[in-house]
Order: sequence, then C-alpha cells, then structure tokens
Amino acid sequence: MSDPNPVLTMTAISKFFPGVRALDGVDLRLFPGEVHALMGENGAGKSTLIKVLTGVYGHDAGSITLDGEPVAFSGPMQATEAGVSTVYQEVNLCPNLSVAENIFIGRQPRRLGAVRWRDMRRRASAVLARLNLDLDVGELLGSQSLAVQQMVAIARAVDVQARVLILDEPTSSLDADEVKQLMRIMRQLRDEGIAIVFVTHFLDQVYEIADRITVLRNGRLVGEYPTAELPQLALVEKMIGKELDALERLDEAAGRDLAAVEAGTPVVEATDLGKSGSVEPFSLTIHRGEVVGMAGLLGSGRTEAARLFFGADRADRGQLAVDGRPVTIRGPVAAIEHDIAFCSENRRTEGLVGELSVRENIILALQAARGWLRPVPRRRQDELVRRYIDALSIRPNDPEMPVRNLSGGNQQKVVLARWLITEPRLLILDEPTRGIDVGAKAEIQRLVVQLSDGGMAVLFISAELDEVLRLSHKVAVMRDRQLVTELANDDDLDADRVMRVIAGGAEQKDGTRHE
Amino acid sequence: MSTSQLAERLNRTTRWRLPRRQLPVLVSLALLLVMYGIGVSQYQAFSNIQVVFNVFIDNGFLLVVAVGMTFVILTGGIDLSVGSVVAMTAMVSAALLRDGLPPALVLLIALLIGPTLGFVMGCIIHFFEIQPFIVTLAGMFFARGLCTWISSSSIPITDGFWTSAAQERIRIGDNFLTVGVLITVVVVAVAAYTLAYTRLGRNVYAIGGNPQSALLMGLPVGRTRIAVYTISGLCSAIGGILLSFYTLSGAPLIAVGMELDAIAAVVIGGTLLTGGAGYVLGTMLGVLVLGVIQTLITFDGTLNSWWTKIVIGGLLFAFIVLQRLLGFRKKSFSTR
Amino acid sequence: ANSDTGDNAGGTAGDDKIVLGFSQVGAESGWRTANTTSVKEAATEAGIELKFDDAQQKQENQIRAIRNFIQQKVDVIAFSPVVESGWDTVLKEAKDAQIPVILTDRAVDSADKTLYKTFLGSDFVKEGRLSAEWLIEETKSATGPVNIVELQGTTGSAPANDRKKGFAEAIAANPNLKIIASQSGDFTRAGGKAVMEQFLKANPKIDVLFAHNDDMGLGALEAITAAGKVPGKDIKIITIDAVKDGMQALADGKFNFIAECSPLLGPQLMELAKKVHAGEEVPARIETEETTFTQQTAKEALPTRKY
Amino acid sequence: MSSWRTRLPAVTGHRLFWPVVVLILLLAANAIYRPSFLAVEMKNGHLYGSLVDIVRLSAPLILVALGMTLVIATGGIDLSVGSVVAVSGAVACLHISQQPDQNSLGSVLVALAMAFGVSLLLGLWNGTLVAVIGIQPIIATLILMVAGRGLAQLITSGQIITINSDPYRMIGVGHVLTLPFAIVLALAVTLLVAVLTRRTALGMIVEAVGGNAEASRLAGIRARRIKLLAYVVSAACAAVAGFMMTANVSSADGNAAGLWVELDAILAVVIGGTSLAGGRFYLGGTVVGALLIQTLTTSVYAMNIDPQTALLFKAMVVIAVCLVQAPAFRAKFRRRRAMTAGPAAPTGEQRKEQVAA
Ligand SMILES: Nc1ncnc2c1ncn2[C@@H]1O[C@H](COP(=O)(O)OP(=O)(O)OP(=O)(O)O)[C@@H](O)[C@H]1O
Ligand SMILES: Nc1ncnc2c1ncn2[C@@H]1O[C@H](COP(=O)(O)OP(=O)(O)OP(=O)(O)O)[C@@H](O)[C@H]1O
Ligand SMILES: [Mg+2]
Ligand SMILES: [Mg+2]
Repeated sequence: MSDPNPVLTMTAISKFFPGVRALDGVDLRLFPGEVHALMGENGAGKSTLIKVLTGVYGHDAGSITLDGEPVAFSGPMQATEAGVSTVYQEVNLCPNLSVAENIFIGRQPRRLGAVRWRDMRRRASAVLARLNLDLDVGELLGSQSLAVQQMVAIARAVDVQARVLILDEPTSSLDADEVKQLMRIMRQLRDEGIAIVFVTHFLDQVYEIADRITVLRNGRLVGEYPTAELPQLALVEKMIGKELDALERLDEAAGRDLAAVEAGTPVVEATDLGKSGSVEPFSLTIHRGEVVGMAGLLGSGRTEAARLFFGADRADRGQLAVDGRPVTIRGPVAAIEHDIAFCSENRRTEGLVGELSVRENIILALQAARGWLRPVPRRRQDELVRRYIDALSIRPNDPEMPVRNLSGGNQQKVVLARWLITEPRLLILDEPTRGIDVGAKAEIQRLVVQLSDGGMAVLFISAELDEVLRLSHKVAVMRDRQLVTELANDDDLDADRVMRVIAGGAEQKDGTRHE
Repeated sequence: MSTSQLAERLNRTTRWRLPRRQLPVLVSLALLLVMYGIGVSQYQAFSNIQVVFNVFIDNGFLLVVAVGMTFVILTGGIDLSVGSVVAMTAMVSAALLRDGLPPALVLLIALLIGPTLGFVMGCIIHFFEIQPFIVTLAGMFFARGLCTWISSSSIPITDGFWTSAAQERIRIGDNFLTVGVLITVVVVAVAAYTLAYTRLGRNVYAIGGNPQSALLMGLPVGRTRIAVYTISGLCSAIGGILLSFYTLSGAPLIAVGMELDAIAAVVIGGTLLTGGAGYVLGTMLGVLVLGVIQTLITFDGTLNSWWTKIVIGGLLFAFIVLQRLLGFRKKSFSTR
Repeated sequence: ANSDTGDNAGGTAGDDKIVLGFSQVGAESGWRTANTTSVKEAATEAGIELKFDDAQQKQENQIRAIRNFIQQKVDVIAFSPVVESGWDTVLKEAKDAQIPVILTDRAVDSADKTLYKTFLGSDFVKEGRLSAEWLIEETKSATGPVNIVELQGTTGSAPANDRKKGFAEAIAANPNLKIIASQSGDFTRAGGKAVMEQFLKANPKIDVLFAHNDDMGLGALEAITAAGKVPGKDIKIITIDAVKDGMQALADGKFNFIAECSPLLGPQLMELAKKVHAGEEVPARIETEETTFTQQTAKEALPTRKY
Repeated sequence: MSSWRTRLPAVTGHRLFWPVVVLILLLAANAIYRPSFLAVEMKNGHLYGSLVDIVRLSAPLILVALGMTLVIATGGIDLSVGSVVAVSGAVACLHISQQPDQNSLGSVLVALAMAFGVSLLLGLWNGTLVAVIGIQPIIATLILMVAGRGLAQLITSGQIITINSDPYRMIGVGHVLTLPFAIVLALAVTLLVAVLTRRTALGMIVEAVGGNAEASRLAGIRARRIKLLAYVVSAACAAVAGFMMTANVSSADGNAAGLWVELDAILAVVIGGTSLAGGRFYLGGTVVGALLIQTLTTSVYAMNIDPQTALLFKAMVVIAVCLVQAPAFRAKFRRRRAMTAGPAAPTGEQRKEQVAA
C-alpha cells in the first residue's frame, strides 16, 4: 500500500548535547499509510530524533524533507501547521485546563473570534468516545490518572487532520484495553493514508501493528527492516547489539513457591486499611522474601493502595503492622524508618528532582534517612552510585549529568536505584518497568527475583500481567478501588484466569450501570 | 469497557471538585462583604452608597494595573515595572500638555509608551530567557528614572479636556461616579472576555499551567509571553492616564510601590503566582479588599502612623488565612 | 475595637464638638512625627475631635482620606499635601460639601485660591535662602573660592526642590561661593553618610556642607570625622529643621548653622480650625514663626526644645 | 564538600564570569572618572578609600542576600527582610538607649540577643505562614513587610533613636586588623552558611525541596521543616544586617532602615545565578551580586551622577548584566559570527528542555 515516494525523510541527522552525541547520522523514511516502529534501548535517541523532526531541537547536521520539500521547523507550532502531529514521551498537557481544552487548545471552535465552549466540549466528548473513553470533559486534566491523561494526549493528536502522526511511547502507562483501542485507531488512520511513527518498548505491540521498523543504537542508525523479515529475537539483538538470553532465563523465576514464603515471618500486615474516596478497606500481608503482584484495570486503585503502605497518603481507617507490631505511619519519613520504600509510577512529578544530578537523585532517600547533619561521605556516594549505574546500566553513565537530561527510561532506573540503596525490607514498585527497554526490563525483573530471594518483601504493580505473573508469589487483584481477591501464583494460574477475575467486575459494572 | 468504567468512577470521585475552581473567588467575595458589614456596623457614614463608589473612584487606576498584572501572573511571570510606568505615563502627559501639545496627541503618545516598554521587556524575557523579575525590575528603575529626568517636581495639568474628564461627575441619585470608573469597568470587562473567550486568553492559562507542554502542544508561547507584558504595559499606561485624571498632575514620585499593591490584589483575588489559575473578577475583589481596608482605617481615624501599617498587615493576614481555611487550596497537579 | 469612636464617627450629629479631619503625609522622619504629635496634643487641649489619617507618603491615599472625611461630614479638613499639584478635584468636592480646608506645612499650586481657606506652614525656599545668607555673611571676609557640597533631600520632594532653589538663588550673586557637588541623601542619616564619604574622597578641599535636613547632616558628621577632618571647623555645616539631635550637634559646635523648620503647628492649626469653623476671616497665608540657630543661640535654646 | 570542588570551576567559568567583568568595568569607569578612586591608604590604623567603603557598605546587603538565597532556593521569596532589618535595629538601639552606661559591653550583648530573638520569631512567623498554613510566599511575607515597618516605628515611636555606644558602633564602623569589622562579620556568616549547606547535606536537601517538593517529600525529606528553616535563617541574617545598618549611623530609623533592601537582595541573588524558580543556589554568586549592586550605588555618588538620572543609569547597568549573563543572548551573537545549522540556538534548547523536567 505504501506508495513509492516517502511523505517524510530525515537524512544523516546529527544532534549533539554538551557531552553527549544523541544522534549521529540517522536516517528515517516515512511512507504514507504505514505504521513505522522506531526501536532502540533507553537513550538510543528515539525521542531526540522526534524532537529534532518537530523542531523542538535544532539539528547540528543532516536534512529533513516533507513531500520532497526541505523543511526545518522552528518549533512544534510550525510542525503541527505543516501536518505533523505528535504525542511526546511523558504526558505533555496542561494540568490546569479542562480535558476538553487540552484536546482543542490552539484550534478551538470559534465564532467571531470567541471560543465556543459548549461546541468544544461536545466535540471533545466525541473525540474521546472514538477512543472508547467517556468522562466529564469539563474536569481538570490534573485530577485524572496518568492513564487518562495519556489517552487525552493521544486524542488531541489523532483529532487533527495530520499527514504524519508521531507517537512516542503512547502505551507506556496504558493496559490491554486502552492499547486495543489505540491500535484500532492507528489502523483506521493508516488506512486513511496517514504515516504513523510508533515508539514503544513492547515488542508484541510492534509485531501486531508495525509495517516497518527502524532500529537505533546509541544514537546511530542500525537499519530499516520490513517487520515481516525481522524476527523478534533478531530485533532485540539489533537493539542491544548482543545476544540476549535474559528473556528465557527469566522463566526460571515463574511458579515461585508460595507456601515457603507464607511460612516465613510477615513483614507488613495491613488490616482493613483504607482511605475514604480513594481505596476501600483491604487486608494484605506481605512476608519476608515474598513478591506480591497487584493486578487491576487502570484506575482500579492500585497506586492509591500502595501509597497507603508508604504513608504518601494517610489512611483514615484500618491498621498497619510491621513485624507484627502495630505502627502508625504518618508520612514517608515514618515509612522509611520502618524500611519501607516506594517507587512512584509518576517519575517526573513524584520521583525525580530534574535539576539535580544523577548522583544526588540516587542518594537522596538515603541521605534523607540519615538526616542532613550526617552527609553520605563522597567516596561512599560515588561507589554506591557507580555500582547501581552499572547494575541498571544507566546511560549516559555520568553521575554528574542533570537527571532531566536523561532519557525517559534511564530516569526510571535512577528512581529505582534511589530506593535500592536504602536496602528496604519492603519495596513497593508502582509500574517500575514503564518506558524501560527489553534489556533493562529483564535486568529489573531479575533484580526483583534476586532481592526477594535475598529476603526482601516486594509489592509489584504493573499494567503487564505476564510480568506480574512471572515475578510474584501471589497476585492481589483490585477492582473499583477494592481488593477483590488474592490468587496464589501456582502452575494453573495464568493470564486468562487473572483477566477473568479482573474483568469479572466489568460485567457486573455494566449490570449496575444499566439499572 | 474499562476506561468508561474508569471515567464513570472518575466522574463520581471528582464531580465534587468542580466548585473548587471558583471557590477562591467566592470566598474572597464573602469575606469582602463581611468586612464591609463590619464597616457599616462600626461607622454610620460608612453605609452611604458614595462610600462604595469612592472605593471604585479611588482605586480605579490600581484595578486597571492589577488587571494587566493578572495576565502576566497567569503566565507564571511577574511585572514590577507597573508602578513606575503609571507614574511615567502621568508625567509624560503632564509635561507634553504643559508644552501645549493637543490633548488627543498627548493621549496617543502616553498610551503608546507603556506598551512599547512592555513589549521590549517581553522580548528580552522571551528571546534571552532572562527572569521576568529582574527584567521588569530594570524596567521599573528605567521608568522611574525617566520621571525624575523629565522633572524633579510635580507638573500640574490645566488642559481643558483633562480637567473636564477629571471633574465630570456622572450622577446617580445624589451620589456620583467619575469617568475614570467607567473606563475601569470597560477595561475589566474586556480583560475578562479576553481571558475567557479568546485563544490568546486560553494560551495565557496554558503557558501558566506548564510552559514546556504548551510549547510541545504547538502553542505560540513566545508570542503570548510578549503579548502579556505588552498588555500589562498598556494597562499601566491606561492606569497612568486615569491617575493623571485623578490628580490632574504628574508627579515623579507618585505610585511608588504600586506594583506590590497590584500583586497583592491579584494574589488575594485567588490567582496563583505560579500561574495557570485565576480570574480577573478575583483581581477586582482583591483590589476592593485593599480599598475597603484603607477606607476602614480612614473612617476609624484614631490610628497613628505605625498602627496604621500594623493594622493593614493584620487585616491582610486575617483575610488571607480565612480565605485559606475556608478551603482555598493551592492545586497540585499530577503532571507538574 | 474602636466602636466608641465609631459611634460619633458620623460627624457633628448631636454634639457641638468640632470635628477636624487631618491627613498627614506619613511618618517618614522624626520631624514629621513631632508634627503629628503636636497636632494631636493641641487637638485634645483645644477640645477638638481629631480624625487622623496617615497617607504613607502616597497622594492617592491622601485624596482618598479627604473623600472619606467629606463622607463623614467633618467640620474642617486639614492636610499636609504630599506634593503641590493635583488637588483641585477633591478640594472642589470639599468646597461643594461646604467643608473649609486648611493646608499645613506644604502649599498646593491650585490656580483657584478659593478651594482652601488658608495655608499654615513654613517656606522651604526661605529656609534655603536663610541658610545661604548666613553663609554669605560668614564668608564675606574669605578670599578665594568657597567649595560647597550639597546633600539634597529625596529627589523630587517639595522641600528638597525648594531648599535647593532658595539656596542656589541666594548664593548666585557671589561668584566665589560655588556648589562643587550635589547629591541626594534621601533625607536619611545613612544616605547622608554614604554620599558624604564619596564627596570627601572626590574633593580634597570642601569648605561647607549644606544639608537639606539635620539627619543627613548628622550622617555626614560621621563620614567627616572618619576622614580625619573636624566638623564645624575644617568643614562648616549648615542644615535645616532643628530637631533635637541637630540642635545638640550645633550646641556641641559640630554644626555651624540651622534654619529652623518648626513642626509645632498644632496650636496654630487648632485656632485656625475654630476660626474657619465659626466662619471668621483668616489671612490667606500664615507662616509659622521660625527662627535660625547659631552655635550660641542653640546652647540657650536646647534645654527648652520640645522635639 | 566535594560537590563544591566539582562545581567551583563551573562557577568561575560561567556563572560568575560576567558579573565580575561588569564589576570590574564599573570600577574602571570610576577610576577613569577619578584615578584616586582605587587608591587605598592607611588612615589612623585602618584602611581607607572608596573601595573600602564599597566593601563595608555591601556587608549588610551580602547578609540579607545570603538568607534570601536560601529562601529562593526552596522556591519561595522573602519580601519582609527590610522590615526585619528595621525591627532588629530598633529593638537593639532602644534597649541600649535605655541603659545608664551605653558603653557597657554587657548591655550591648543583651540588646543584640533581644533583637536577634525577636527577629527569629519574625522569621518563624513567615515560615509558619508559608510552610504550615501554605500561603503563597510573596503575599505571606508581604504581610510582615507592611506590618513590620509599623512595628519598627512603634518601637522607636516614630523617632530616630540616637545612641552613643562604642561597642555597638564597632559592628558598623569598627575595624579588626585594619579591615572593617562589618565585612569580616559578613564573610564569617557567609562561610558559616557555606559550611552549613555544603559540608553537610543541607544544601542538597534544600535544592531538592526547591526543585521538586513533592518528590522530596516522597524521598523522606521533611520539606515543610526545611522551608520553615529557610525563612528563619533569612530573618536571622536580616537581623545582623540590621545591627550593621543602625550601628553605621549610631541610630535606629524605623522608617528608613532597610527600606527596599529586599529588592536589592533579590537582585543580588539573581545576578549570582540562582533561579527564582528555586532549586540550585550559589552563595558565591550572591556575594558577587551584592558587591556589584553596592558598587553601582556608590558609583552614583562617587561619579556624582545627577540624582535625577541616577535611576536610569542603574537600570542600564542592571539590564546590561543580565543580558551578557544570559546564555541565550551570548549564543545569539555566537551564531551571528558563525552561522551553524539548526533553527534554534543550542543553549536555547537546553533551557526549554530544562523546563520539562
Ligand atoms: N537536553 C538534553 N541534554 C543533554 N543530553 C540529552 C538531552 N536530552 C536527551 N539527552 C541524551 O540524549 C540521549 C538520547 O535520549 P532520548 O530521550 O532520545 O532516548 P530515547 O531513545 O527516547 O530513550 P527512552 O526509550 O528511554 O525514551 C540520551 O543519552 C540522553 O541522555
Ligand atoms: N491525582 C489524582 N487526582 C484525582 N484522582 C486521581 C488522581 N490520580 C488517580 N486518580 C483516580 O484515582 C483512581 C485510582 O487511580 P490509580 O492510579 O491509583 O489507579 P491504578 O490502578 O494505579 O491505575 P494506574 O495503572 O493508572 O496506576 C482512578 O480513578 C484515577 O482516575
Ligand atoms: Mg524517549
Ligand atoms: Mg497506578
């Protein structure tokens, strides 16, 4: 279907940041009516390439043509006007505006220069409905969960009549259902002849929808391949540049022995823990060396539940006991004193201090625990930081680089490192593998297994069921902000069964909704 | 499907949040009324309608300036130059009128300087990425310097047009308003409309919410930034004209520290200094609060100089804390 | 808290006590505070109810205050204008409300003299002139140029402008008296000191310092002593105001001459208030009886100074 | 700590280079106007000269700006420093003036202690409004800016309290080993703050809070406490500055003391390279900024610039400093010289990118 001459070409693009060559002679060809996957590990240069294309960054070398015409956009505004519509990595919307406005700002329906609010809201609901999402578009975007925000961002991008649509990790915080919707839309648009750039770390999604794949590694072009001619493992090798056996090795982890850990001592026990308007009271026990997975639909309350363990939100009812002793956790400080660590799902707002260096961000929690009067000796800092930069292969491996300059995935690893060096006894991971490449993801999963074998208790939240199943001893399923059941992760527990439990709510929900 | 569930739940969980967006303004209004009530109960003459009118007459120019400031603060910026620009405008008009230029021309020139300065400051802030605070601080020095440079002593205005504009009274019953008040009302209305119903206005909010996002969303960040400082300049210029109506003169030291009053009014009106949330209406309430406080103190007439300051501070404190306790929260956004 | 004053705040309704609305510039200097105190004390003595308002050096506030006085139907309005210009509008309103207005301390430049009944205060230009005349007298024997440095008050303020003017005009006739440096010290001691320090370093030969008020002069004293010069001898010091500290310095021989600018307007003001309230005729301009001090007269006057 | 060592070159390299250049230019201008300007002679046992004056007079500004730096680093701002200066000076002078023997060191120390205590309370007040009640810093401190003036005048009852106390004068005009005591004191405080923030983890923690309060909270930092602390420190610095300013003229002027110093202080902080948005802060930069501003003020006197145009002059210099300092500005000119590819200047991009994080 893709006709001979490309709608967009990028040739020999190079981009240097102080101390980093983010892109080095990269080409990208884009044909009308194709979905083009842009692949590469964290820090490969995907987002940078996209930002160069849309003129957020200037490029130090190379050329861009749109319909054969050379172009150099001065910024996203020009790019959008030229028909290049983009969803950037991380949600880039205005939290203080309503959902409807976030979709339409800059191109609101007007009469005599006056914005027509009602008309705008109507059309906004329509656009969202197309993504099978119906919510009060008058709401502030900031009050929506990350997932919803990401859907809104997508809605904004697909609604403009663009010729090129760029999606940088749009599915990172979505789960199965939303991804399905997105795929459906992408197919529609492709059939309308729109060229789509699709960045993701989910290989299966790539193979489900992509026509062609361009692979980057360390800012260099590895090659461009028709999806059909590039088997999954080959792709991974091209991305990482070496054999990867990690994926198989991980399966050893599967089917962990629940009885053994249950026999052990409980680290944290929640009894009827809850917060009105946020999470219904629930009880959950996490033992030494146990990995408890949390499954549920978007907005089912997993994050909220996890936050209660850490005191990020204060529970207003129920009991929390550490080592059998009841404790009141007023806030993170108290939680950390009880060796509890919480890795938030929203790294940009709740995780990182963008201005500070990688090193500072990594030691932050440890330092806070020691108090400001006892600074972590510099030598120890460097040694700790160095160890985790290597362990998690954080790139670029310069501890003094401001963390904001790291790629999305590498930022996630920094947050993870921060908590690992505090050597907690309960580690709460909310979407820890979001936006992380296959290699690193395997690393992290192996790490979790390793830590739990070492006796650490882990609460593992992820939108990826198979990941949850692979790692956890038991799976706590949440629905409608309630913990509905705990499933032992024995051999006859598989994704479908969990799905059914989760979705069990869906039917009920429909029922209740109709009455 | 799941997302629609999520939406459903969302609606349920978040509908009660809705009024919160207007809450600051409502609270301010309520407290303002309470304060007025106190005045009436304490001092007989306070209940005269004219007292209310006077609050408008005496704070017209401040209100106009604060409206301009609202635009700037909504983008997360700040404009310290307003007070000096007001004085400069009045000063220039007075000087030009003294030199016998026709009032129409003077009006035109006077209304041009402010926006021009604002435009220049906006450009410096945007293109050279220098913090607004210090650019506008320099602007403040510059404008004030210009005042004293024009003349170190105040210049009276005797021009017919000006005097009539100043002393024309629009009678309402046995009370009256001035031309200035009408202009003020128009400015407020136009500003409110601009913020609520034009793309420019909405872009102002977007930039205040998250400039980087606004940029990536393809909004004209630069243009808007420069625009708000120009608008603020224009409002200061209008304020200056109003002030020259009000005092029929230009004085080099007038309106010193007005920028602080304006900022205070804007913030009291419920606008976040970090930008992105606030209303012109709120700003108006903020100005009225300051005005009523002043009026209360004058009516009392027993406070000496320092107690006056202390009481102003005390009333401000009481107002803001109440406003806060009555549920006005700084919103924390999950994407910021 | 002020309900008691509140009740009769409505003005003269009922009682026959005269209500005087007085709007003060602010409390920017010791002089000003002395002025305020004098007015308040005089009011209580004269049995006049005083409604006092402090304008914090802002003309806007002062106009607002006058408007509110009008609303409160006070019997007489008195105020010390922050600046000369820009009072016609509000004064017209007062006139329409048949409330007589008295200006104190500073004049206004209204063309229409009927807007206010009278002006009570001192003449800044004259103060400058008196200072100059003393200097001319003092230096008439001097051969060769006499170098004067001037510490101006707050740039743009009426006293600063007038005192500068009066002084300059008076010495214009004498070519050997020349002002070699003139800078604003903002009427404050710190300002006076900082400026004088630089004057001393920039100009090897300074004979006379003319400061627009005592405070700047007192600040300059410190600078002069620090520079190893003897104030009053090496450098003659002329100031204006005659507040206590200034008089002390004069008595101690550190200053050479002070032109008084008396803040004690209270008693006179109250008399005038009663007169205008009774509708009697009063002179259009009343100057506070003010004198000048030399080191001797200062010694005598010092014990009896009220401020 | 060694984050210093690693940062130091960067500081001298970029942040401080341009302000220092402007500072030197200003001094040069003065020297041209009057060669003796740079001269520093020995007068009865201590250094004497315009340069010495500048350094001495900038001492209080340095102090105030130091405190301001910390507050700004936490993402706040403190408009009330000027009033705190006035109050502390007033309290101290009032107490001393009431002593039978104003020269007794004991009573002076008591006075200082009292004034310092009061100022700490004021700082605590600001901190509480901002960190506990959650009022926007600018308005929270505006309250004290207004009321504090009144308080100071209330204490001096509107008069200027003149004192005659040699121990107290020492703070303002005294000398130790030929150097003005004020500047020695200022440097001491600077070092103290530097050590407190950079040798301990306090500095990083403050920067973390200013950079992202919520993230810091979730990392186990007591963000509120840190903010509160910043305002207290700011008030403390202002208090000492108040002693200097009043001692300099041996009198407390409730109205004039420290008037508008907050603007100069903020200006110094910003010129020093600290962002008003909070986060990274640079004490060294602040000190240079303060020196620059004081030099500016003194130049106006020294070059006897007509007071009517002095402000224009000040405006020009300020804007000049900011321009040459702004990377974007320099970049624009670099591109003028050598046209490189790419629509936007590289530094420009970094900035944009920085907003993102
Ligand atoms: N503003 C910047 N300043 C300096 N270096 C930067 C900047 N932005 C990105 N980089 C560097 O450029 C490289 C590519 O980053 P980029 O965000 O394009 O990676 P990516 O492929 O998107 O990775 P991910 O999959 O994690 O998003 C990284 O090494 C990153 O550290
Ligand atoms: N900042 C917020 N303000 C208001 N409501 C929120 C906020 N964040 C999440 N919610 C809502 O709270 C509910 C639970 O959200 P939460 O993120 O905890 O669910 P989750 O299971 O963690 O889903 P996700 O996979 O997105 O994390 C959702 O309905 C969501 O819309
Ligand atoms: Mg990326
Ligand atoms: Mg979640």
